[in-house]
Parts: sequence; C-alpha cells; structure tokens
Amino acid sequence: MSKQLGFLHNSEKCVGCRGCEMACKNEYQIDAAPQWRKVFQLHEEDFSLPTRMFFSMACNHCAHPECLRVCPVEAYTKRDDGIVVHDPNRCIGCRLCTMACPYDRPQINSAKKKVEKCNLCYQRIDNGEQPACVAACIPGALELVEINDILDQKTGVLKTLPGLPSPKLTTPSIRFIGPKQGKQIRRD
Amino acid sequence: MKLSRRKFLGGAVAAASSITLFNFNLLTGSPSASASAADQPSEAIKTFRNVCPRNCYDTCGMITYVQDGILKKVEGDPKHGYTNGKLCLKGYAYPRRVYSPDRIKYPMKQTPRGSGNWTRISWDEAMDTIAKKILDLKQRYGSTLPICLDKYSGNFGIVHYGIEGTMSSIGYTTRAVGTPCWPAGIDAQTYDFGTLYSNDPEDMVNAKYLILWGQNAAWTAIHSFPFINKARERGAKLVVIDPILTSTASKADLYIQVNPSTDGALALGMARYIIDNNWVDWEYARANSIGFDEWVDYIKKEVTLDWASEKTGVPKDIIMEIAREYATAKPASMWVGYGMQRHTNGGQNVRIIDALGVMTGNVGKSGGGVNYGHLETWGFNYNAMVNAAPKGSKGFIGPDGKEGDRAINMNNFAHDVSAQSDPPVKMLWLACRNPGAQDPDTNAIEKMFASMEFVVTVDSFFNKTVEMSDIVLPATTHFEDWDVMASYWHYWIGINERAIDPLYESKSDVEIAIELSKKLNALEPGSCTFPTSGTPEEWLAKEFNPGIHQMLGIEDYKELMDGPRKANMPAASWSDGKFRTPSKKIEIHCELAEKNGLPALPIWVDEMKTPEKYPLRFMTPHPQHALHSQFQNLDWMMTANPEPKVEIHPVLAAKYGITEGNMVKVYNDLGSITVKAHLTRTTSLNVIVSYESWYKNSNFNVNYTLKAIPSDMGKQATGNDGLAFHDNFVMIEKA
Amino acid sequence: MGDWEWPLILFTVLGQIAIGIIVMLWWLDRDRDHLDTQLFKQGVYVSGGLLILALLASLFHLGHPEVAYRALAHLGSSWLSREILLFLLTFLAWINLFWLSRRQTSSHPIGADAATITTAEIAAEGQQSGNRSLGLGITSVLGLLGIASSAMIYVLPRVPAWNNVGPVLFFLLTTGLLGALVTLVLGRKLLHPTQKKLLLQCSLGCTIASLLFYVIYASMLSASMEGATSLNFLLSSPLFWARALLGWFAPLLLLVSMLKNSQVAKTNLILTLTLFSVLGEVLGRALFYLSATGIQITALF
Amino acid sequence: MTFYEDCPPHVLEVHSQLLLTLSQLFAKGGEKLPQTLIPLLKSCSAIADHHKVEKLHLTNQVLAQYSEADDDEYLVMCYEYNRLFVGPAAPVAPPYESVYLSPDHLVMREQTLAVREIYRRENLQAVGQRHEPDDFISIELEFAAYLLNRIIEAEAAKNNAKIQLYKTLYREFWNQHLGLWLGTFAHTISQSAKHPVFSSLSNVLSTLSTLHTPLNTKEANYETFAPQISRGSSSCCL
Repeated sequence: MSKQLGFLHNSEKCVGCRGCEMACKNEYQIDAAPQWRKVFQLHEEDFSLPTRMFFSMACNHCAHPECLRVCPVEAYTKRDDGIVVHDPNRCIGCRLCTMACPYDRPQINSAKKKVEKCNLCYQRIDNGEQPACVAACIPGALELVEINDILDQKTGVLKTLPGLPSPKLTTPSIRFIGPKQGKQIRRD
Repeated sequence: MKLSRRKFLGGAVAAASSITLFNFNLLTGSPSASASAADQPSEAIKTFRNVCPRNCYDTCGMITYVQDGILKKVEGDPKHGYTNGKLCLKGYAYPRRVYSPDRIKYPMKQTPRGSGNWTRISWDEAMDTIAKKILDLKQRYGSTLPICLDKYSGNFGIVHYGIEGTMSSIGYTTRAVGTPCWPAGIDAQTYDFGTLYSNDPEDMVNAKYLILWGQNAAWTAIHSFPFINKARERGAKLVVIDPILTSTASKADLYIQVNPSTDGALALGMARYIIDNNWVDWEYARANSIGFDEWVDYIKKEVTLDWASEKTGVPKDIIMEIAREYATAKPASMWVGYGMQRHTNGGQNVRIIDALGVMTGNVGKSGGGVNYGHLETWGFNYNAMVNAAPKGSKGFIGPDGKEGDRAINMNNFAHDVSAQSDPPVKMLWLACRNPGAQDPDTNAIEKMFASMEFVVTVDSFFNKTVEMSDIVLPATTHFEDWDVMASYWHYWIGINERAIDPLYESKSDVEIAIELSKKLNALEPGSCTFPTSGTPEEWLAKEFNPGIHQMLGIEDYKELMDGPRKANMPAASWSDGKFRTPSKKIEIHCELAEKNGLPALPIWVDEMKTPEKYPLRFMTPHPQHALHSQFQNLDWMMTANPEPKVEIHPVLAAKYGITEGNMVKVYNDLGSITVKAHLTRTTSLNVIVSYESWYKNSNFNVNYTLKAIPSDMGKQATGNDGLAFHDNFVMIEKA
Repeated sequence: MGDWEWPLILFTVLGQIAIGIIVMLWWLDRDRDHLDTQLFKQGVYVSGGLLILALLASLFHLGHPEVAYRALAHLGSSWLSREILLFLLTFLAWINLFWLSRRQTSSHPIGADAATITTAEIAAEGQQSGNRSLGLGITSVLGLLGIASSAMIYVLPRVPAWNNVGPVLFFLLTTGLLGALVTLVLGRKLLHPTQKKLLLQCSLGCTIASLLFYVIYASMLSASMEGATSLNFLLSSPLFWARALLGWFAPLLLLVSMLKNSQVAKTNLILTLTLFSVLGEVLGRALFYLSATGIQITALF
Repeated sequence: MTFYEDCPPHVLEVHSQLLLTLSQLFAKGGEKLPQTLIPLLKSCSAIADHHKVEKLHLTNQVLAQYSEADDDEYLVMCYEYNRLFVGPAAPVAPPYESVYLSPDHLVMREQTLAVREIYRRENLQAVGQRHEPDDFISIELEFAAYLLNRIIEAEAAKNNAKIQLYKTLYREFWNQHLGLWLGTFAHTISQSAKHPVFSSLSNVLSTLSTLHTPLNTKEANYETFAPQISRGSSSCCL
C-alpha cells in the first residue's frame, strides 16, 4: 500500500450542522435508516464548560480494518490509497463486520439485507473530486488527508477524542483537531 | 429472461394495430420508442439551476440532477458566491420531499371540515366549488371582504406573490398583514436608518470584531460560517450574546449568557463605558445623526455599569471588556439576530444596539454595520401580484379614507379574524402558510378555523392547517416551478428552473390563480382580473425590469440560467451616508417613533415581568432539522432527529424531580404540551428550550402554550407589531 | 447490547451436541468392542441429523442464505470462513461415518457365545472397528477444530467480553457436556454401567469446569468498562439466574447424587439431567450473544 | 397448478377482466366505486367459479353486499379509500410499486423506471408519464391485462412464436413487478382497513397474487431482482 487516505476532522470548526451527514445521503440516496456518516455531539461533561461540540464520523478506513479481517466473503478490500471498499455484490449479510467495527460504521440495511458503508466516494476521488461530505462541509471542518507521520507530528493533531474507542483497536485513518473552548459568562 | 424486442415488435405499426385491439385507459402509444432508443434505456443526466425558496438567510443556489425526468440528487451551485456550492442538511433532503409518498397529490375536499373524510375532486370541481363560494359570499355581503388571505413565508419565490394577486384580482379582501418573524427589528432599523439594510454578509471577513447578538448561524445561516471563520483567521474576535448556549455560541471566543430581553441594557452599559472612556466616534455620530447628544446625556444621567450588570446578569468587567473591544477594534460588526427582538421590548433593544453602532462609527463601514437584513434586491415587478380589483368592487374604507383591502393582524390571526363583523370573515385562503402549526395559541386557531364557512389551503403536505380545511390544493415544489429568488441577507439573485414536471396534479400558485380566474369569469364574466394565459416561464419573465437587470448586470433573465448574479451594490450598507429617514440622517431621536407611541430615543424599556404562577421562560427558537413546519416530517429527518425534546438545566430539573428522558408537561393558562426532557447546562436556570417543528404523525406544537403577545414594534414598516415569541412563561411537571 | 440470535444459538449448540456425540463415541471406542454398534449407528445418525439442523439454522442468520457458499472465500483471515470449511469437512467425515455405519453388522449382544464367531468375522470386525475408530477420530478432530473456529469468530478486540479464551473454552465445554449427556441418553440401554459412569463423570467435570471458569471469566470482565456492562447485564438478568439454576446447580446436584448413589442407570434421571443441561446451555448461549457489549462511540446524540 | 398464461383463452379472458376491473377501480378512485365495484364483483365471481377458491366466494359475498350499498355507504367507502390510498394525509397503502420495493419507500425509484422500460419495449407509455409514477397499480394491471390479451390474440391467430413471446413477457412482468408487491400491498391494506369492502379488496389482491405462487417462489427473490436495481440506478450513484 502506497498511502493511506483518511479524514481530518476539525472539531474547533465543526458546528454540528450535519450537512455532511445529509450530503452523503443525498449523493447516494441512502435509505432512511443507515447513516454512513453521522455527526455526534460530545458529552457536555467531557469539557470544563458546558458546550455543544461535535465530531463527524463515517468509515475510518482503518489501517487494520476489523471488518475486512472478519468478513467471510471478502466483500471488503483495501485499495492502494488505503480506502476500505465494501462490495455489496459480494455481501451475504452475515453482519459479522457490524459486530467487529468499534465505530458501528458498517450498517445493515434491513430492506436489502446487506451491509453498507462509506467507501470514501472513491469514484469521486478517482475523478479528482472531493468526497461528497468534504465537498459539502461549509465551515471547512472536514478534510480528506493523507494519514502519515508528517500529519501526526503537527501540533494540535489528535488521534482520538473523548468518547471514542481506543485507536489501538483498528488504527483508524482519522485525525482530529480538538475542540477549543472560549470564555463563557454564565448565569448558573 | 432478456427478450429481443425486434423479434416480436414489428415496429410502431404493429404496436399501433395492437392498440386498436385493446382498449387502453392509462397507457398509450409511445412516440419515442424506436429501435435506436431501445438500446439506451436511460437518458443522460441533465442539470438545472434551482434556488431554495425557503424563509432562510441563505437562499442557496442549487444544481439539480435529473435523469429520465426524475430528480436524482441536488448539490450546491458553485457559481453562487455566498453559498459556494454547498447546501445545508435540509437542502440535501429535498429529493425526499419531492418523492415522498406522503405528498398531497390531488385536489381534495373534506366533509365536514376536520372529520378526516376526504374525497378526491377534479381541479375543475375544486375551482368550481371555490369560485361559487367566492361569488356567493360576494353576493351575500356585497363584497369579497369575507374572504381572508393568510400567506407568508412557505415559499419566498417572487412569482409566488401571485397568491396575493389571486386575491387582488377578485376584489378587495381581508388580508393577514405583518410578519411574525422580524418586524420589531425592521421597525427599529426603519426608525433609525429609514429602512433595514445590512452589509453584504461576505463583507464580514473584513470585521476585526464580531458580535452575533441572538443569532444562531450554525442552525439558521450556516453559509455565513466561512466568512466568520475568515474574519477570525484574520484575527477577529467572535462574541456571541444569547440566553442559550447554541452551537454557534459554543464556537465563540466569548459567550455571554445574557438575561433574556435585557440586551438593550447590556448595550447601554457598553455605551456608558464607551462614553466614560471617550471612545465615541463623535465626528461620525454628530455628522450623520440627529439626537445623538441627547442620547449621550440620557446615558450619563440614567445608566450605570452596576445597573446594566444587575439587569443583564453580565459582570461589570465583562461589559467593560466588550465595550472597549467593540469600540476600539475598527471596524467591528454586529449581527442582530431575529431571536433577540421577539420580546415586548425587542424593537427598542435593537434601536439601542443600532445607536451603539452609530456611536462607535461602525455604521456605513466595510467590516462593520449593525446587520439585520435587507430588501434591496427585491425590486421585482411583482407582476403576478398587481391586479386591479374587478370593476365595482367594494372595499374596506381605511382610516385614511381610501377604499381597499381590509388588513388584519397576522400575528394575532385567530383573534383578529374572529373580531371582524362588518362583514365577518367567512372564508380563508391559505398558501405558503401553516397557521395551525406556526401561529400563537393553537387552541384559538382551532376554534377560529372551526367557525369558518370555507377554508382552502394550498400545500404539499398534510399539516395541521390542511387538517382543518375544506379543500386542499396540491402545491408544486420549487423543482416543478419557474421562479426567481432573492435573499434578505446576501446580495445574490438566482433563477429557479423547472427541473421536473409537476408531480400528480400539483400546480403552482400562479397556475391555480389562472384556473380560478377562468372559472370565476365563466360563472360571472368580469369577476376576476387575473390573466388566464401565460406559461410558467413567461410569468417568471414578467418579473424582471431594467432596475433588476442593471443591478445584476444582465440584459435578459435568461442570463441567470448560467448562474446566479450578485447585485451590484457597495459592500457596506449606508456607506453613501444617504439615510432614508425623514431627516435623511440617522434618527437617534426619532419623531416617527414618538408619534407611534414609542420613546423617541433608544432608551431602556423594561422587559416583561415573569408572572408568579409561571416562573419559567419557555423559549422556542428555530430548529436544526426543519424550517418551521417544513422538512422535519421527511424520512431522513425523522431518522436523524426522531422526536422533540425540551432542554432543561439539570438543577432546575432536579427541583421538579425530572431526569434525562422523562416526559415533561409544559403548561400555562393557554394549553400544554408533553415532551421528553433533555438535561443540559446550555440553558439557564429559569429558561427551558424546545425547538419549534412539525414532526410526522405527531401533534407536538410549542404554540399550544404561546400567547399572542405583541412585541413593541412592527406596525410602521410591516403593518403590524411582531410577536413576543420569547416572552412565553410556563410551569413544568413530570408527566 | 446484543440481540437474541436464534439462528446462532441453534447453530452453535446443536453443532456442538452433534460433534460432542462423535467425540464421546470416539472416546468410548478407544478400546475395541467397547462401543456397541447399535449405539454407534444411533449416535452417528443423531449426530448427523443435528449437524444438518445446525447448518440449516445457521443459514437463517444470513441476509442472503442463497449465496452462503461464498462464505468460504476468506480463509486467509476470517474465522467464519474457516468455521464453515471445517464444518463442511466435518460433515464429509460424518458421511464417511454414515457409510461405515450402514455397512456395520449388528454387534453381538453382550455376553453372546464367542464360539459362534468365525475368525473371518473377527478379522472383518476388527477392520471395521479400526475404520470406525479412525473415522470417529477424524470427525472428532475436525469437529473440535470447527468448534474452536466458531468460538474464534467471537474473539473480537471490539468486544471485551469475548476477546479472551472464554468463547473457545465455553464452546468446548458445551461440546463435552452435552455430547456426553446426549450419548448417555442414546445409550441408556446399550451402555455398560462403567461407560455410563464415565460419561456422567465427564459431564460433571465439564459442568464444574464451566462454573469455575465462568467465575474467573466474570471477574475478568469487570476489568473493562464494556465488560462490566456485560457483567451487570448478566447479573441483573433473570435469564442468567435461570441459566445458572438449569445449567449449573441443578445438574451438579443431580450428577453428584447419581454418581454417589450409583443411580447411573435411571433413565428418568438421565433425561431430566440432559433436559436441564440443554436448556441451561441454550440460555447460556443466548446470554452470550445478548450480553455482548462492544466498545463504541459514546456521545450525547 | 396451472399458470395464468397457460390457461385456455377463455380463462385468460376471465383473468384479464379481473386485472382490468381492478385497474379501473384504482384508476377511478374511491369516488367511482359505485361504478367499479360491480364489474370487480363480476370478474371475481368468474375467477372464483373457475378456480374454486373458497376464500374468494366469501369475499364476493361481501363485495356483493356492498355493491348494492346506498350513497351514504358508498361515501364511507370513498373516505376509507382515500385514507388508504390517496390522502391528503400520508396514505396508509400508497398504490405505487416502488413504495414497497425500493428500500427507501419513495415514489419514482428504480422500479418505476424498470416498468417504464418494459412498457416502452411494447411501444407503450403511461399517459401521465413524468407526472404520475409509471408503477401506479392501475397502469401495471392494465399492462398485465394487455399482455394477456396479446396471448389471446396470438392463440386465435395460432401464432406460436407470439404466444411464447407474450407468455414469457407476461411471466417476466409478473415475477419482477406485480407479483413482488401485490402481496405486501394487500397485507398493508388488510392491516389497516376499517371497512369490510377493503378487507375484501385486499383478499382479491392476495388471491390474485397467490394464483401465481408457483412462479413467485421460483424466481421472486432478491437476487433476481438485484440486477434490476443496479440497471435502474443512476450513474450518479455508486
């Protein structure tokens, strides 16, 4: 594998507008229930001051994808650029990947009885376009990046946020810029 | 399984002959079927330009992808310089709106109203029934005044003003006048500057200091964030003043949880400190305004920092800090949100904030401004709206002696409709409006609707208002219409093409007017002046005029099909110093206000007192997944946000024994709602918050508890005072 | 928290009984002639029937059972692929047993006159029982490997309650316990008392081991947050206490009293004991799935 | 069990009539039940007599009883019809194939395009194409009736090639479309129908559906259906 693509999510910029979540659904006209990408609001108590802080998460295209490891039909493949692609034509709906992924990103589509997930819009990337979610992010909080040491050595780049499973499990290809809190003048 | 077509099809002739043998009702010979087309079942994808017509700051440019006549997906229009090729979560959900099986498909009649007994009727029958009712009322009462129109913001497309035109063309009618959303602030700016006119929001990047005052852009104006962020990257500080720690406030450098309705006191405290330190831009203020020194004297005499601090709950040092920063960071920009003026002193508070902007010389400056909204780009012909009343129409004699429509207050609709007696209101026409969900005092609305003889609603979904109607007419979505949309925030104008054919039997408001006109004139020639011809695109074309052409730098509306255009206006409003007040200056001392029974000066007016019985303020701001009663009913939204909640501070909740997820009854004299509790410290101890919305298959409606208390301003520019939505007081208990 | 996974519960428990029977037959067959041919036949048939049922049940877990064969595609890293392969091989080995059992002449009643047996018959029988033992051995080994693979599927880093030796241990103990008891039921009229005793001792051993390991396993669980959630779920679930009663305490009492009082031959007791244990194991397996708590994103919304 | 298309022409005629009367019932709507219920009853009786379907006899009794209803009763039926199928409140059982078969339960999905394509192969198109979904139940039923009539014509002309072709086409259309959703549609109606006439209508639809059961079980699973989806889905999707 020559490189590993992934997401850089800037929680400082993310306002939880959920545009990415719906842009993903719009691009693929995903059914109501599955949420390939989802915006999560962090727990208030994880911060010194109450706040509305968010991160947006789709498939993390892990360096050690558990979905790929456990899948009995090889529905998952990892491309040279690190994208973990799920092929619904191979999927038999055994749901093992949904048990194995700590991020709950492969999700069963109960109508199709198959699993589906974010494929990082590889066809758009191959066309030189941004993934639909990144293209839709208005505050510029979501970026497509190459996950490498240079990125990890940058100050402020985090491997995880409070409330997320340990990255040791699957080595997810996502990095964060942590939420920053301003000063608050409160009445409680 | 795949059949070779040529084997059994001798071409069109064979098919035609077979058609003669079988009596088709729903199928017909297909003209397009040819051997070559047969190998290409799908057309290439076509794209169309649309503009989101919702009541929203952002009015996004959209690109719609259509294949085989079916809308496949939507994207932002990259040629739109403010929305920049991106949509919000609601915008991306549009395909679900168009193709939801829940859509209203045909004209339908309910007998009796509210029974749920609906029959499908033809357009002809619908128009016949409506026309006969109109003529009947006209005959019985000698005018069309018993017919009342309530239209507002469901679709802000210019051609949709054909709804008003429909009414004008049948005679003088009763009109719900006003705007529920923002009139107090509009009047405040009208008194001060002559009208509301904000800087180009893209100009926010030039601000060195940015105060968002009662404005939750993250939910209601998300496209402003790149500009705010750009300003911050250039070193600007972002201050958010809001009773609720919103998503926007969570991003601020400084968040101030002000006591609700005391924003004016905070601004006055700031003004006092600015005067004390002589950071006043005396030159600008004195050259451009009248009454400034009078106001300074008032402050020196009446306002102290201690008072302001006590009133607002904001520590003195913080008032001093923001006063210093706002006054000395030049330029500094303020964005006054619509939330903060929904109080009984809301307009007055905006006037104080306006004066603060004037005092610091931030008005008329790029990177500055006291920005509220504008209507500078709305100079269309309103061709569909302007129809003379039929000859001999009898109207309502207004206080000025002129005969015309009878205006009633949109913001106290239930009461005002019922209060009319000469003649009484007997029929309602509702379009782009859902008073059943959005008006105050839902119980009163229900009663008023029940007292009507006839109610017609034009809508796309079965909401509370449709539920209370006699006839519902299916409305097209904006993808099925031709239209043009301007924004009340940014300076862009875009054309809205018909991307797909109208689904089922839906019609646009102008098409409905045409049908009605045909019918009325057939029944009683000359009874309706609405033109009976013109394609939807022709109707659109008639909205343009040289002024709009010049503003957009185009010669023909068709040029807009290449992309939206930005009005050719300076980045800073009022930069020419030509204010539109009677005095042509900023009127810090405003005689018009005084004439209207308001203080002439932007002085403090006390907020509404909390009633003893109902100690909790119930704020019901705009939701994230919906725009009023639009969007939240769609499947994607119901998955992402399945149920309403009420946000309660944990300490307050503990007092009432409420824990996370408990059902809570929120009530006052007017009514009650029961809703799930979410405990959060984003609100304060005496404020509970629930976001207004219409959820599918739910009767949740915050307005059951909301009294129609007017805000202090609105009459001057919008015809009626606004609504003090956020001065709603309740009690809670565990349900 | 997991779901009530009927197809998986049936597949694993029935599969484990099926293989357990073969293992027990193999064990009883370790000395020639000790395994009654009738019991061998019955055992093989019942085991095969259960194995087929188990495999069928597993299909119901799939969204698309019609393409279940594809599950063999990822032997490189998927324990599910390996499990399917091993179960299919076990089934092939079972077909061999089935074929052997069809050819097996009835064994002689215990205490029959040895003089009536010709040398040729002895030789043939020796050959037969040699093949039989080999067949049982191969089937047992493949089956046990299959069961271990089954268990390995659940050894997921994401699920602390499973990410340990627990699944393998418990699956094998179920195999031993239910294999022994069902064999005992099948051979209640055909087994020597000593053989019965052996099987009962085996059951007792498995039950005690199961209980002991469960206690250790439970104490291990509390180490991680998700494990603790699983544990809390278990301890507060009436199902768990039903499982403990049916699968551990009642069988322990019965087994101890049966072995102590040499009531090894009492059919009613054997049936009761087996019923309890089977129910206990089914409940235990249901809980295994129900209590699985994965490490996951914890967020407000 | 014989398949529809293998029946002799006079039986096909009976079936075609049932499809057409059902098509007309849904096309004309709840307001025209006084006109569409009696023809439906007639064709149901013909089917019941021919196939000896006990359930249908009972159903026919109910239909017969209500086909003689007075205007008030017909009005009640009309309201119920609109509640079930039309609106304006979100209808309980929208009569469009894709609402049942597309995973997202919307109109104008891949099924709509697939039937449009099948009509087009016969040089036909829905009168309301692009306004009304092509997979509206009435259109599908009319098309099915049309195919049966083509078989009857071909039988009359003794044109074996055509007989085979139309039989294949009919089977294909039934197995990939009507047969896949009529059962669910009927079930949805029966779950919420508040008037006996619609329980009966549901019975007629499910009988229609089960008369084809041997074919359904053979092919009507997801896999045969999946290629339809991928063919129909737009190129802007994966």
